[in-house]
Amino acid sequence: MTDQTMNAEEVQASNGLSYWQLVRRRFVRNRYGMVGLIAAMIVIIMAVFAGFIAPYGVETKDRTAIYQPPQGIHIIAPDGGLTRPYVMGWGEEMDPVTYEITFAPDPELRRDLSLFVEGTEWTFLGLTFDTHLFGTADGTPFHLLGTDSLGRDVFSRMVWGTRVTLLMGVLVTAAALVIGTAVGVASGYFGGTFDLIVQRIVEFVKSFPDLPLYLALVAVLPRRAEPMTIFIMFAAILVLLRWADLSRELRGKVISIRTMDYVRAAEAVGAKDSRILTRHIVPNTSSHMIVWATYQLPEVILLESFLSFLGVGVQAPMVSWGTMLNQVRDFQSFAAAPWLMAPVGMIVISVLAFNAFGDGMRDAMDPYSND
Amino acid sequence: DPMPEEQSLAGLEYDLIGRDDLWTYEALPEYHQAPFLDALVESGALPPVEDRLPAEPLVMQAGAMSAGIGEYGGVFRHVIGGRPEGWNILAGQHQGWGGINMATQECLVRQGPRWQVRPEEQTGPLPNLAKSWEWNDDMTELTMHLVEGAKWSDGDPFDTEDIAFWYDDNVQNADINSRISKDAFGGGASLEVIDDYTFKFVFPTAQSNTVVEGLAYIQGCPGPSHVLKDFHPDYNADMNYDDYLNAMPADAVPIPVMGAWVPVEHKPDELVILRRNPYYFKVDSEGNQLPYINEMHFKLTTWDDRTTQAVAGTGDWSNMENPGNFVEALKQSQDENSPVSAKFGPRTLSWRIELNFAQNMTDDPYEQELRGLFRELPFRQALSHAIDRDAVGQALARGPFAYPYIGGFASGSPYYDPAYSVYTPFDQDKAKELLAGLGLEDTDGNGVLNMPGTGEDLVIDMTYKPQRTDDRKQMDAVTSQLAEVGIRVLPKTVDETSFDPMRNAGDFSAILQRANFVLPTRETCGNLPVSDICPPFHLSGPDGRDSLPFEERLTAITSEMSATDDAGKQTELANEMEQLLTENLYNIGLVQVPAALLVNKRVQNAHPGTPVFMYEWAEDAVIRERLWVPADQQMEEILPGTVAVYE
Amino acid sequence: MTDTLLDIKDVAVTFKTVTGTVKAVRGVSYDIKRGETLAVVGESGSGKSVTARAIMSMLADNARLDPASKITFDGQDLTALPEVEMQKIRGNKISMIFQEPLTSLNPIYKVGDQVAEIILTHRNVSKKEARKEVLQLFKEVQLPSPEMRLNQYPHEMSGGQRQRVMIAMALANKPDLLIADEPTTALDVTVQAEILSLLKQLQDTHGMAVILITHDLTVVEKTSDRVVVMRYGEIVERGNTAEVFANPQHPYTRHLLASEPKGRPEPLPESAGPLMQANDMRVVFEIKTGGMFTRKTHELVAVNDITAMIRKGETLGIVGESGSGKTTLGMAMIGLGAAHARGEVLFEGQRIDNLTRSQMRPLRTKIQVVYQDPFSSLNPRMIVRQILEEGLIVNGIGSSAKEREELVREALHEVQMDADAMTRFPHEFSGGQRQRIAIARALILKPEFILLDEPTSALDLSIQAQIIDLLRDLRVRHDLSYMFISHDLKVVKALCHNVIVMQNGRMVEAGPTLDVLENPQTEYTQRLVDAAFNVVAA
Amino acid sequence: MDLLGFLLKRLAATIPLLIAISIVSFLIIQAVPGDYVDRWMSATQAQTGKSYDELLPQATAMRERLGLDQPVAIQYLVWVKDIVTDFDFGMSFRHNRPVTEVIGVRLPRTLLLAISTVILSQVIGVLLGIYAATNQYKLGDNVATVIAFLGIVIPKFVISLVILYLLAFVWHSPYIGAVNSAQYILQDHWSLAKFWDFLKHVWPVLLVSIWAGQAYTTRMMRGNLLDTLNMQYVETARAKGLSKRKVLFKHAVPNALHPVVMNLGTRFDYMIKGEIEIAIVLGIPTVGPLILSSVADRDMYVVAAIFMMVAVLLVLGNLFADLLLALIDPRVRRATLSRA
Ligand SMILES: Nc1ncnc2c1ncn2[C@@H]1O[C@H](COP(=O)(O)OP(=O)(O)OP(=O)(O)O)[C@@H](O)[C@H]1O
Ligand SMILES: Nc1ncnc2c1ncn2[C@@H]1O[C@H](COP(=O)(O)OP(=O)(O)OP(=O)(O)O)[C@@H](O)[C@H]1O
Ligand SMILES: OC[C@H]1O[C@@H](O)[C@H](O)[C@@H](O)[C@H]1O
Ligand SMILES: [Mg+2]
Ligand SMILES: [Mg+2]
Repeated sequence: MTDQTMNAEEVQASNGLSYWQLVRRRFVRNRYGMVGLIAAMIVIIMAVFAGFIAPYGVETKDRTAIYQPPQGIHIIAPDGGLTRPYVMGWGEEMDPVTYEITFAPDPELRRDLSLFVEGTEWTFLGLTFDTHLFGTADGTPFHLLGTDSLGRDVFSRMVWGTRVTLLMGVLVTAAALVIGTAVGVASGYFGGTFDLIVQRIVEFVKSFPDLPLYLALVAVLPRRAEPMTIFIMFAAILVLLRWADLSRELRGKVISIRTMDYVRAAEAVGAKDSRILTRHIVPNTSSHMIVWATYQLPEVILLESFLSFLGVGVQAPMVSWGTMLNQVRDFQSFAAAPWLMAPVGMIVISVLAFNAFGDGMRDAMDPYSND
Repeated sequence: DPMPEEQSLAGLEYDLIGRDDLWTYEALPEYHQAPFLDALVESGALPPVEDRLPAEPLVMQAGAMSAGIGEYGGVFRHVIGGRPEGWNILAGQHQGWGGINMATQECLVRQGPRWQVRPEEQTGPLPNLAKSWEWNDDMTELTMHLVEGAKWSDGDPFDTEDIAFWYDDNVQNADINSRISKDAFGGGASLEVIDDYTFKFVFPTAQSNTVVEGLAYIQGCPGPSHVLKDFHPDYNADMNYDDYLNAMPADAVPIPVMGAWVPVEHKPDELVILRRNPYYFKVDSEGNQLPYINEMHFKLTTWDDRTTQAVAGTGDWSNMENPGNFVEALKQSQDENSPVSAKFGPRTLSWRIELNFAQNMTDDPYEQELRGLFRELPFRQALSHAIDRDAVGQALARGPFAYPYIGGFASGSPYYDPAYSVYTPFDQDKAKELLAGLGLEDTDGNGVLNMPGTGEDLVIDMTYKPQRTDDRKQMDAVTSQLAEVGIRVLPKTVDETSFDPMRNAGDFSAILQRANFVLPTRETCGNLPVSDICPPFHLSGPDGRDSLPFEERLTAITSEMSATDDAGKQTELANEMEQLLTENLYNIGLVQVPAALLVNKRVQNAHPGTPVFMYEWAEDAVIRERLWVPADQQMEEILPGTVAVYE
Repeated sequence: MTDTLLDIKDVAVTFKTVTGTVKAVRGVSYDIKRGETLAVVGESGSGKSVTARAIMSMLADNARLDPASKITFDGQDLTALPEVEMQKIRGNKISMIFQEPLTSLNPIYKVGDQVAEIILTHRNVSKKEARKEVLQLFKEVQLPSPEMRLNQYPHEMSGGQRQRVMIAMALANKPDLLIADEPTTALDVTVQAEILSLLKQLQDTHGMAVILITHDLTVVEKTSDRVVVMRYGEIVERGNTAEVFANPQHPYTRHLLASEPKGRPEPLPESAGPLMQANDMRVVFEIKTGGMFTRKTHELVAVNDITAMIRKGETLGIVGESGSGKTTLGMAMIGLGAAHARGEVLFEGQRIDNLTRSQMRPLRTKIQVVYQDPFSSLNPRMIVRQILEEGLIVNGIGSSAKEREELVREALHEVQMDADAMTRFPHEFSGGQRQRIAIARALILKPEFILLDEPTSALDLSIQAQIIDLLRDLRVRHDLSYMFISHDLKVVKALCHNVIVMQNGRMVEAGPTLDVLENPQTEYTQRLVDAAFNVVAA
Repeated sequence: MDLLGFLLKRLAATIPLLIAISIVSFLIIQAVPGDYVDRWMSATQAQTGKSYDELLPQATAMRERLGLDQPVAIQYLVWVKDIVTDFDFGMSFRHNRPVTEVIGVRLPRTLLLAISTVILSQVIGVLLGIYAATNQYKLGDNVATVIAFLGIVIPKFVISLVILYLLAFVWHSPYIGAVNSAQYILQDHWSLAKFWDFLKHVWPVLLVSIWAGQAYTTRMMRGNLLDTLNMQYVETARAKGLSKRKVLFKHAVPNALHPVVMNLGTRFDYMIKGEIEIAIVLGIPTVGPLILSSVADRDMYVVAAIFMMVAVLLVLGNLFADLLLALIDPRVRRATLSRA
């Protein structure tokens, strides 16, 4: 055998690595996956520290700035030199015939940005803070991504919306993943009557079209339920409908894996079912699980946004990317204030990020990749 | 507080004429018909035109037409967001609005075209099916004369049998939810038929010509008794009122109409096609039977689409009333090649929140307590103070379009006087104070006030039509603004088709909708407490109505107004009404906007300056039966050469 | 018939991989004449298959054929030939039998059609005729009931049968050159002999040239005219087969030839008591066939009333043709097989056949197994360290991770592997190394008994020899007992004290190894022995 | 014979499934408070001011007539009986018409759209996947991957809005907000011209739903085909001297289709789901928007009927996928045959 030659230090260094250390090492080397991870982390941080990152609250209204276009951050001074970041206010002009309002940046309204400024209060884990990551030095309002029909800061709402949207996506995906895996693996591994019953249930669940069922169930929900209750119901219904596919796919895989010699070999050294399941069966279905989850997450995010778009999803005052897009569901608003579509950007970024992360993870865990 | 300053966008050029310059009733030496009808007459399918017309048809004067006598033929394309509910207009069914209604129905009198009449001649409504009327001396008896010899589109004669059926068997029948409710017309008029073409209303108290306005669209329009009697429980023991309501289902066409066009095809959700009514009782001053246009389409899509398609030129008409579209449409219509041009009229379109006051119509303890709150003036004031109307207006469309509306008359109404409008400005602190005064407190710390009785969160189910973009935008704004004072609004969508029945049944907590209050005589029941089942937001319930303190006065003012022709007296009453409505916040007004009429440039006789909404919607005001298109610009008809055929 | 058919010169192939380039073949030259058989032998991974693919112009995407390489076939330069022209040669003039017989057939088409396809692609014959030819071919490659086979799908055939289909396919167009890459690995020795004589016959009648790649030196010796020996991508020795075998020049060749299993196990002490005893083992499988309504269930008796005994320190060999029930018997004895086993098994005098899985668990450290296919018995997602550690963890051996790591190191050392193997995945090893990992996994628990199922099947002789030495050594050092399943009688002879011969689930013969092999009592055993020790290629 | 038997058996197996689904559907109808008569009562009460007691006899009669006075189980049985014997799904409260009529007008065009969406998105997905796999890591692969990705990532209603904006304000298209131009709406028979006109109206629906629908298939196909291309039997096929095309399409592709076809069964509810957002945005009258408005109006018999129909579609879809799978893969054929 012509073994790959490794230099001594490398051998030394890799000798004591555990499996996960190895995976991490491989993952770090995967540029695409790393970018995904970082982007996903940013999105998650945004969700967790929404209050700190968002300059304003969800419902903070700026009455003087309704449908105001985005104010970009500039770092080049008008005379050309590099300066501290600033934003420029908008000067408005109205066409006397069409009443169209046109915006032009107004140098008079230049506002410098600072880090860690005081602003609207926010709470985190029961504590109240009023420091925000950034804001104008003099406290005058500014809107990075413009404002909506009520003068609410789109950027801030988007940051806040990350919470609900991500929570929904992650919650539903994770719960469905856990249930689907547990049921699928158990029914594939143990077989028998359990499998028979589970498979009938799966078939039953799979025969329900999720969107109509969801809509129908919403109709029977108590009208005055708390937004949080509705959110949880919403998530629960989605989970209910989503685990089935996964469990069926996994079951098939498990049936073939459980007859593999390495499973019997584990038995031969005295491993219990629980160990065989967690160490041998589940890891060997992991790449499928990752693919499933990375596809599921965007699906749930999009479904949430669509249902909220229809007005039957997340309810005010909770804000999600979907509820934000709900404001733009007629194309007039969309034409007049395209910046209201900003959450689409976030959906795209986060979906891509989680996908890249998932792919990277799968590659890192795949023994056959990059050898 | 006084109303804020208003900036008008109206660009109307009125060229006003006399009342009788519009139309007269007279026999002409000869009559002409749309050429394609000749063949039908020849084949015997139709009687000759002079036999189809009344002895003295309604004659539209060429002098009142901006483009004069027209050419026959062609298609007129409407686009609407509504869907016909059914054709039994006597039982209150709507046809999806947007002008199908007025194309198929004629009413005793007419209001729409009045905008063209000089102010000094504004002496009540214009004649229509009733060609004239007179009062007895003490103004308690109104005798009306029908056009003689007019016929339904199936050839059946139109006469007092139809009037009696309409009034006695529908309006006066409490089991039927007709457009005028029992006892609402003139405080409970009774009908006496004198002969085939003459009948008399007898009123309990003295009335005036104003009351006759209530016989215009959409209230005083008879239906085909020769068809409907067979379904009416009073005439056919096998029928119940459900059967009656559904006697003329939406997709069962054609139906007999008095209007200029007959619906001949209805593909649900897609299209309604109307063909000319060969029995239509109107002609132009050269004896040409109206309408000029052979075919009318109603494409069933969305209200926004109506404007879009009109701007794009694929629809011929839009009441441009959705502010979200204004700027884009104005921009597009600037183009020289644009198929339409747009000019705004006065602000007559107004949105409001209707709160259900009928506390005794619900068994649900929560709902009862909520309605109890609605009945409290401070609560309504709190709501009104909590709403930022400027912001709502800007949310609709940025620019100078919207103006705060506080309830009462729209600012474009001839009755509006800002001096009598009591304004509750945006003041959330005040609102909170008022709410606290009612014992509303956030006891569970979830940001929503709890009600003193049931202790539940103060959540208002607010029904609206999701298809109407403007309604939705205002709903968003209101939801968000009321949340700031601790009131949670739960938007509830109801499809347009079922909206009216739902509203009429009082089956809601609160409604957010557009309701244009311009004339007290139009859709009176929808606005004022004139009978047990009016307005829908305060039905009487089995044990009678538990009136709000000012409601009785409102009822009185309404009847006093219809009882007087005296302009000064009317103004005085209107002012009082305005004051009562606004200081008591009978409805919570939101904003009001102007509208512009878009009619394809190819269409002639769409009188310049026709307002989208004044005495009636523009579909009525523009007098569509006189619209015409030069032959070389006419579009191809889908059903050329045909008229409705009845089995 | 002495003209040169194929002449390759300085063939060099490099692979680009993530970690760098692999020089798989570094300047290989050989030639072959019509009617001749050239054997290519050598170490696993030495470039035998890659060279063959280069001839077919079917290198992998990441491979690069050095431009200096010359491949001349029948006067034509194949390296310069466009793909379309090459397609006319493949399967027609040059055929190849790939190394992996189990996966070389398309699972969704009937085998008959797959063979017919190659005929129809290159020759203008009707479908019917093609079918007739296929039937003839199936008969020639000794497929039982050939008519029925035509309509079977690959998954309905045994490995040996599939390999025969592949051979039939390669021969379908009577190619001028046949490249056979380990063509008989899945065949039992008796069938192997028949196939080899079929090839010989074709060479004689048709002048077909054969490049035979194999690790079975007996086959090489008996069937080839010339031989080349490869190592590390190069040819280290070439010559007439007889000469090379008689007088090997290169040290590697010598080493290879010297690796034939030799020796005998040390005799057992008389005192050795019974360790494992199986009485009347019987395993029955239910086989379902047919469609919905014609469904039949019949029983396959895989192990039919076998009684066997292994004493402490004894190595018991199990031999018999493929499918005779060897593996099934072994698995049934250690309680890892199918649930339908019947019979009584005693281990150290304790009955174990009726134990539940959890009752069995404490015994697991004492009874170990090395599976027939080492690759599939290693979890592909675990690194070697995890694989070896597992037994330690579940049995609570070694108190800390550090201690366990030490044990793993030791076990690897024992099977002569470097410690750096710990962080690698199974697929990153050669077959022989994997075999050793599997053995290490068994050894690390310090068992008393190991079931070894064909532990040397896929190895070249030099590695095979190492493993045999290791096993012998361990037996001596730890007084281990083995149950050794193999079809390689040479190895059995070198390793086993006693042997059981199986056929169709029955024990046809049993006794001390030498007695059975040198003096077979049944005709069946006789045939096995003949085929194993004297490959016939008449 | 075998296949037919399999089919019958599978169909029989779906019956308990359908029963379960119908029970759930019916429970949903029941879960909404108030029945038809309650609605009638409250409406009449409001309109006429009559008291509850006055209306009671009429209501009772009505309940009796409609069978609403029976226990829920009986009502369910009647409902199912009506469906099975008369294909009668009950009355739509809102439309005051039989549910079948309400759905009936929309169903054919919905199915037409839906089936073409499913078929086209799968075909395109498969082709794109093949293209991507055979051009691995080249520009073509990247382009195909990006297209596939955008399809998953951008909300369909957003793409629809953009298209609507372009159609209305930039291209001034007359083909919006309907499925046919006026002149074709009345034609009951389909002609080529009508179909062409139909396409001019619905292409955005097809475009968007296909775009979104192909994504998963493309990714799946690419991955599978890459695996399959490494299979030994593909090498064998090449070694036989087959042309590249034949190797790809006869030997590799059919083997890579397996998971795609498996997935096809589940894709069938995409038929309804896929078009619903787009149809709502573009105002196209298909079943999708009807679900929404019926739910909003709690027109539960309509909802339940749609439910049943979609469920049947899904069940059929799964069956179809199984059959297709059995058709292309003999291993599956044997497994399914003996499983059923
Ligand atoms: N696609 C590939 N990419 C990288 N390296 C490869 C590839 N294919 C083969 N190799 C390497 O080329 C070398 C020669 O492989 P080849 O298959 O020719 O060995 P072999 O002599 O046939 O061995 P065996 O007896 O095990 O079949 C090996 O080291 C192998 O790892
Ligand atoms: N799980 C099973 N189900 C059905 N039949 C089986 C099963 N396992 C083995 N068999 C059958 O039992 C018989 C004995 O198989 P076994 O694996 O024991 O053979 P073997 O002697 O080990 O052969 P080889 O030398 O090829 O490994 C074979 O005919 C095989 O097809
Ligand atoms: O009845 C006619 C009216 O119908 C309404 O629904 C519409 O909004 C108005 O613009 C007008 O068309
Ligand atoms: Mg090889
Ligand atoms: Mg075996």
